[in-house]
Amino acid sequence: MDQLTFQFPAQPCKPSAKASLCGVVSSGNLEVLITQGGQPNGCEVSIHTSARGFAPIWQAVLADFAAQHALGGTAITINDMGATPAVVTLRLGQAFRDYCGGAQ
Amino acid sequence: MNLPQPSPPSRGPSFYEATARQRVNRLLDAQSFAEFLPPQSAHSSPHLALLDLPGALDDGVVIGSGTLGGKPVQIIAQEGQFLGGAVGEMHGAKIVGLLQRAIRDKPLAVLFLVDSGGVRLHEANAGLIALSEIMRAVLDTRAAGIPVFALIGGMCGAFGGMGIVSRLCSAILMSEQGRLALSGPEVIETVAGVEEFDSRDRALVWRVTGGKHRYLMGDCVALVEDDVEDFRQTIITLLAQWQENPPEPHALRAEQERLTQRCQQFSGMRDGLEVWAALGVPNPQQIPLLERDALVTLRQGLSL
Amino acid sequence: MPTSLPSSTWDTRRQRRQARLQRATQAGIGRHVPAERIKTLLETVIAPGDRVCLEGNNQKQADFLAQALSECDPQQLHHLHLVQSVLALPSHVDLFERGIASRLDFSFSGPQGGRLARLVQDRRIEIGAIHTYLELFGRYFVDLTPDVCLITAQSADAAGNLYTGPNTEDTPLIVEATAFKSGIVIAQVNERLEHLPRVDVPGDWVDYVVVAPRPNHIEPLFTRDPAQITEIQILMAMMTIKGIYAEYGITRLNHGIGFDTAAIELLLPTYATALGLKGKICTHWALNPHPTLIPAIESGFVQSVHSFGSEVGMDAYIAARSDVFFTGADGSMRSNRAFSQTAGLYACDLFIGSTLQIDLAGNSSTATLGRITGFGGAPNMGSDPHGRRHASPAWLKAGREAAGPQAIRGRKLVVQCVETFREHMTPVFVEQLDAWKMQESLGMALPPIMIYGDDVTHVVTEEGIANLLLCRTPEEREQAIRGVAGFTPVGLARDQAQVDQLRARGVIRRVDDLGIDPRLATRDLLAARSVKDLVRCSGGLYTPPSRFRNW
Amino acid sequence: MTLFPLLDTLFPAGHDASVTRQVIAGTAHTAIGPVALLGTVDAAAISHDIALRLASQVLDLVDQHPGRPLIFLVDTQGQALARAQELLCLNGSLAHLARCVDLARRRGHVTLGLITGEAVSGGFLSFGLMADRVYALQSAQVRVMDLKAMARVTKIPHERLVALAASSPTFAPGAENYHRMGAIEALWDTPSSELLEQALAQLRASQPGGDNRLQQGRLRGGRQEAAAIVAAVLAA
Repeated sequence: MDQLTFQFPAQPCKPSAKASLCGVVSSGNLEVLITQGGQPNGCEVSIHTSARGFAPIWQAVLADFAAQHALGGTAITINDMGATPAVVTLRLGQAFRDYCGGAQ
Repeated sequence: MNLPQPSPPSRGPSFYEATARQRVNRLLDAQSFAEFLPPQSAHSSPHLALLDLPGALDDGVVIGSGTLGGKPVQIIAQEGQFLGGAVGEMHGAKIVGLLQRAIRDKPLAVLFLVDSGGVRLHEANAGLIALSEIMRAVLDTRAAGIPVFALIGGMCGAFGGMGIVSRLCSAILMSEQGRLALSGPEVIETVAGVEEFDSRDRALVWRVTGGKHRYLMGDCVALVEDDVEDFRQTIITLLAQWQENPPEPHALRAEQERLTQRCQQFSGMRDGLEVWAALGVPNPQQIPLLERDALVTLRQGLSL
Repeated sequence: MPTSLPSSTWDTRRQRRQARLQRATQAGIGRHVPAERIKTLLETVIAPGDRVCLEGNNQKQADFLAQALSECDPQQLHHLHLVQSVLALPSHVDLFERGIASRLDFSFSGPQGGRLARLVQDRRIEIGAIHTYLELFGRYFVDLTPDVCLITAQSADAAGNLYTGPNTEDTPLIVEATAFKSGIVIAQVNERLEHLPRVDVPGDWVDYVVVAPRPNHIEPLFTRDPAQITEIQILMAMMTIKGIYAEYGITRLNHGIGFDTAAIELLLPTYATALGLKGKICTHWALNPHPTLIPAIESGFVQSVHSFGSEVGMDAYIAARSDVFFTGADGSMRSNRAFSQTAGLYACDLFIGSTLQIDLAGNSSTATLGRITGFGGAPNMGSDPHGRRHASPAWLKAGREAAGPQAIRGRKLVVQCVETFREHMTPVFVEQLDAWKMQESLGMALPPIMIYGDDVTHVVTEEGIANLLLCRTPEEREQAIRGVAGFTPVGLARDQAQVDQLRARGVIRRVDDLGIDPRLATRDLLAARSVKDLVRCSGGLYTPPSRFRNW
Repeated sequence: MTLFPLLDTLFPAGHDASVTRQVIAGTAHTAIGPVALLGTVDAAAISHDIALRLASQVLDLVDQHPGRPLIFLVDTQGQALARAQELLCLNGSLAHLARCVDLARRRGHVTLGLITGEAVSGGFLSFGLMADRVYALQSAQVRVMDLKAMARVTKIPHERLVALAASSPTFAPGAENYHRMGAIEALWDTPSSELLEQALAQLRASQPGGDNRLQQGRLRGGRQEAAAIVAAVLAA
């Protein structure tokens, strides 16, 4: 298992009291939890992943997502069982929409 | 875009496919669910971390309270996709805690969405003890006059200790996809050989453990569609008429009688087809293909 | 007039055939062979060095005859040259390990790929060539004509007429090549019948018939459980339907096997119908009877399907839909691999399939190190046939995209649909295909490339569609591929400015460019979410194999 | 030690236990009066038949001897592994047995489990683990699955599991682990009538209705998370 942490600069988003969780920790899948973070212009990401040695890809996927979404002021926790970047991006998008108020 | 409905009659969101969280949110009244120990205030299992496995923030089970048809209920939902919904230390403790809390808070019922292979082997001892505690807690909850309903329709079914727990509940609702048994077919095949139980013969697996068979045998009170809404409506109906009785010797005597008699009646049989024929089902081969409503009608016509 | 006649006789093959048949008669074996005498027959009518075709492809198998041949005495039978579609059964490989056969010309090896590679490395097998189906079929009539063929059918009558049932597949073609060049035809059947439902192979083309102790094995190769289709595959299917099928007006097509294409099939009654595409796309198919096509058929999307073979559990459904499928007077389907392959090559405007690796030129391969799997039919489908002359709007549009308005021919659309990473984070996009390493290690004439890059017109990934027809230089082509390769090393090495430019030109189109709302990409969009749904949709006519059930 | 010498040691004042098709039944004399004996021998695989015969005896006891303490003698390899058993819902018969034990408890029967041989998963859950207090002989084998099989199923290397088992009681077989986690009250070096009398007297005196295993597991340090989580759920 790899344990990774990243910080990305990001446009601030409207803080939400409601945490948002999407996905399940299962083969090829992951859970993404978005909560309020400490820095209004940044996003802190903490990852546990069963797949070792993919830090650069996580960095790239998350940086790309952070560049396209106003993640400032959020903290993201990820538990991963070998999800591909496509699935990671999908879950991040679902969790973020939910966090921003698109509740189910 | 206005999408047409899919042509087959798979009506609402599938219970089988949904995650535990989706099941809870769709089963209860909209926006009514309040989670206990939500993921943002939780940590995942230290035992899994020791084995170098990523845990889940809810340790594979969602608990909380909400309303169902406006009535207060508490709810437990196992996540079958996370390690087969299996029970470890934290997972089990959340369930025990919820049941203890139900005894204190007196909701109208506890809904237990079972989706589990039983003990989580990575935490085998903790899991076994937790299952024993869950068994006692379910019986305590019922003795306090609060019914506990097991809803079985997930990918992992209800196996091992969770199979026992399910049968300790006030009643079981199953979909056709649901499975209820003690040992999984794979375990029996591994120990006793493929001739005893071919776990890859999935039609056989369902004829032995599946929802339709359990319904025909009276081991679950209701057979529902694989549709969260159907689970919801059925439980609402059931709840409206439910009377939770304290444990009484005469009731257990009657159950003893029923079980003993049925072991004699179906002695030596190894396939649902044989049992259904013995129950008087005219064309047993047709059972797996029957739709839910047709099966319910068929069962009502049997003198069970 | 020649002044002298050639000294040699001109019917040596026929004479040899007669001699062999006679030897069998002397051994007391007539047309109908008892199962327990099959080895005697094989040892009597086959001679060392013969070219033998053992029928079998990735669906039905002459498994009883294969087993019997592999148990023959290597002292009597050796140096056989096998010419067959697929090396699928363990007994096929046993033939080489036991020294009965030594040379092989084939198309596909699937599950035996690992054992085959070891035999090649140990020099215990000599491979003539690895073909596509059509090439091999063609060579049966040119220079690889079988001396003996061992085939399989459903039933036979007293006269040796054969009924194949829906899995006709390669049988007529193999028999034709063998019987009309003085070869010997031996058929295993599942049953003897007084009256056949129909005759697929006339009895006077067949020399021997044996009722096998067990029905021939048929693999349900084309069944994909809708329950396993992911949201990413649904998104890619939406992109393909809207960005390719709708834009080119694809009516005649072939789909590869896989969940990506199953997703497309299951979106036709929902997503494609909502886009108003019913009747405008996907009406005519060269396709095996995929169970996932049932909802599209039932919703009236599909007008015609011709099949290479049948599919386990689909027979009753096919029989009840004779407007769509090719069926005989008996009601059941007649498939034909050779004709369907030809249809896929020449009569279809589009092929779409998935693959394991794609390089920067668009070459793709399913070769895995240490396994020789071969090609099957995909390269026939997934290639632009330069011999095509008839035009269609889709073919013309593609041709003009590639060569401008003055194009003198069209192009077949060859689409590769892949997620950028496979399971275990294995990137699909690579700098160099494993096929090259394989060529080197096994000393092959060519790297086993499944579909050549210059045949590929579109690459679809979750990142978007790359239209390679619009690329004008190899460099553009490379950047277009990198541009949809996502976070793979190949994708990360893209030239962002060039990729942005390609996107501006419409060479690369992202989900947003296609006007697709990714939030719609949920499993609720599938016309069937489970095998049970497919059964319901078929009105109970589809009876899936047990392993696909959860009821 | 085989069953009868063991019973003679445990109940010097006498007992009339008998074994029918792996099921023990009888009454023993103790300082607190007659106690009912119930259990299985020879590592019985718990089937419908065994579960229902055990349940029937519990129901008879509740009927005929209200309040009489119950001693469970546990020796089971787990549940019977057969398709015919599952066809008739084996988990249902095991649940029925558990409910009968629960009824006895609610009717004032104290229950004591003693693991004499093996105690494995389903067979243990339905019966032994339902007792108010469980004791084990030092030689008892308590487990869900042995480590080799566990390594196969979880795909974690066997050596890794063995190494971790030295420091964690959470997954590896062993009565001591179950003691540390609160499910076994004590391990007895040898069968002893004194220890049994003591345990019965304590039980009788404390009349435990509730499940104390969470607290014991926390106090003994073998199960740190569970009690805290239950408390947190109650406080949430």
